[in-house]
Amino acid sequence: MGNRTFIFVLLLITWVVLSGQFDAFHLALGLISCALVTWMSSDLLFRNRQDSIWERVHEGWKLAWYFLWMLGQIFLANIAILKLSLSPNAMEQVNPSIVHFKTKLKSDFAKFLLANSITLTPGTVTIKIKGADFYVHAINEAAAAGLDGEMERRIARIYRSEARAPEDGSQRKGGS
Amino acid sequence: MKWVGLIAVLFTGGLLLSAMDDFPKWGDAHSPANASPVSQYYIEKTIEDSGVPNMVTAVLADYRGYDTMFETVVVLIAGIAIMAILRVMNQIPGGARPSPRHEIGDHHDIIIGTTCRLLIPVLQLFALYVIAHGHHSPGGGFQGGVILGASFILTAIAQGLDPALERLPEKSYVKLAFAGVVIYSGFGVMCLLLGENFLDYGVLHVLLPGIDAAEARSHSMLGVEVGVAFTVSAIMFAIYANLASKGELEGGL
Amino acid sequence: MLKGRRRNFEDMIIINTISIILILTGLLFFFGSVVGVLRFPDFYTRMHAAGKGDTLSSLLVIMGFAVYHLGQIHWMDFVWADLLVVIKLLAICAFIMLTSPTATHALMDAGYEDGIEPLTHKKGNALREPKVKGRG
Amino acid sequence: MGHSGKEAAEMNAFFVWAGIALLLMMVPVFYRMNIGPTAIDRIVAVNVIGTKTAVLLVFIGTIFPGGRIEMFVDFALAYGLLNFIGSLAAARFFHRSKALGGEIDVEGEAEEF
Repeated sequence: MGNRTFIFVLLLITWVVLSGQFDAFHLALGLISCALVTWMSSDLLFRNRQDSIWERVHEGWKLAWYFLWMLGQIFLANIAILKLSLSPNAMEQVNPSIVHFKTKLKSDFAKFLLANSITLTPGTVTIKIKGADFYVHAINEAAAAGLDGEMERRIARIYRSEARAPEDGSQRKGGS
Repeated sequence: MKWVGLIAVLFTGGLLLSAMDDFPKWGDAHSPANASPVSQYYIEKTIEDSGVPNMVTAVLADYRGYDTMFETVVVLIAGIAIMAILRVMNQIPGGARPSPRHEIGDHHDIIIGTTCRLLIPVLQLFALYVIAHGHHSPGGGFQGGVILGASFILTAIAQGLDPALERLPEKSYVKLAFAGVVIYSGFGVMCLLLGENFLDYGVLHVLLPGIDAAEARSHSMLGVEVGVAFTVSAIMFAIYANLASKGELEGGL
Repeated sequence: MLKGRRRNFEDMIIINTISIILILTGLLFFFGSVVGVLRFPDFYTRMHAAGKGDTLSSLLVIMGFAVYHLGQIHWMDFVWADLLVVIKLLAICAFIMLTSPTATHALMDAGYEDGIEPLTHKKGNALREPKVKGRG
Repeated sequence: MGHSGKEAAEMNAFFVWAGIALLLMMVPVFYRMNIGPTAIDRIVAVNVIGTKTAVLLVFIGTIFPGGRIEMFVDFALAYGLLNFIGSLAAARFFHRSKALGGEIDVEGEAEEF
């Protein structure tokens, strides 16, 4: 029940940001809408129902720092793309390959985070995830060498559940 | 074929361009649309009549309520026609290609699944916001309904058609689509019962204590928009579900 | 009061300059992604340009607008609606961060499943041996 | 608030020109959309144009007379959403197109599009 209330409050905040109207009529509409959405799809927003709300907030905080670091990486990625697309001998520098590696991350959400981070960082795009196997398209050798697990370690540090033994890894699905 | 198409497009485009001269000037105060007393009335009296800041919504749901009601009916009929045609095609031997079944492979993609999982509730809230704020900002039943329908379609894309249909089964979406039209026309019938013209919402203020005729119009517009949104979102999803699975409502894209 | 107004004016210039810089950088990256989409040799490399370029450049441009609209807020007679616009713009940023890589991945995966042969020079294809030749 | 009209006008002019630049950047992408070579290339091009359009809506909202930016932010959000759903649905379709019987040829014949 705590989860539903949390989701309801989150949705209500979103509603106020969207609406920008603070009279009773619109706020009442907001309450109805949020209740409706909570009823329709509150099972979607959080998969992991075991974590307490504080744990979630803490994870969210660490996630925010991770995003700041990501933003820098995205910037580097774009400078690389810009250089590559504007350099006159771009075709010599493009040497694509599909790289395979195994991840130690267990939860779906962490894998999702890793995959999207790979997609946003220089020269690599995730093509497929099959279980723990990642297949990544790298634009050249330098990009492929960049997949050294730094990102994975950072993501593993966000989630307490990732540090645990794998025996309960199967039920524990994505956090935040 | 390509050339025939090109020639047809160029010909039609040329015709349209040549007709451009006959248009009134941009922002011309004396163009037929602007000089007509009807539009003058809308511009001057909307706030007074219904207290709705967004004039377009007032015209759509109140002054020209008949039009919008039957637009909703058209949407409903289009959806029903698609369902019916695909069903019939399935019964004719060789009429439809075999539907894609589950052997297509696992549908689960972690990345798409997680993104959609995070996105769908926000999307639904956004849709309801668009519906509810139809009289303040651009929005209303059709737009919000499309976004709401898109959120159901997103469920189907992310998790497969079968889980999506578990959430919103065929029975429910057909009921929802009809409920929309019933809500809309119900407002009209209520006006009739209270002794006014069909869809003349002003009289509805007797049902809710403490509001005047203008407020009654404003609230009825919201109710009507909700009806439109029901129909549009249900039909959006119905069309997707039926087309994606060739009318069989299982497997699918 | 006059001093305060002068301060405000200088702040304005700084804020506008930041927003101009952000928008111009965004446009530059947009340009990079457009050139990449046109020049790169195969579908996968084009996808790199399209996916990454669009994410950051939209992010930067919209951030630029968020900064600009933050500067437009009248703090003297503050209304929440002005600030909410900025928050909404930031929400669009978050939305782009979430959806753009997903769309990139989805299109790339679709292309792969569809049998577009990736251009691989040396390291080869870890996913599987080359499929149908001559596609893509 | 202490900003002069001149300053605002200059910013406006900048936004107009930046918006035009963004609009012009869509034109080369149309070329990619036209030549393909595969259907998914075209979808990628459409997706790129769609992203730019969503950003362009924010430009238009800022230079819109009367300053109804909050309106256009909603448009941009809705457009971005539908663009995302569109490319996702297209991706799904091509993901499955082989399994659907393989009669959808992605070689990108002009007749098909």
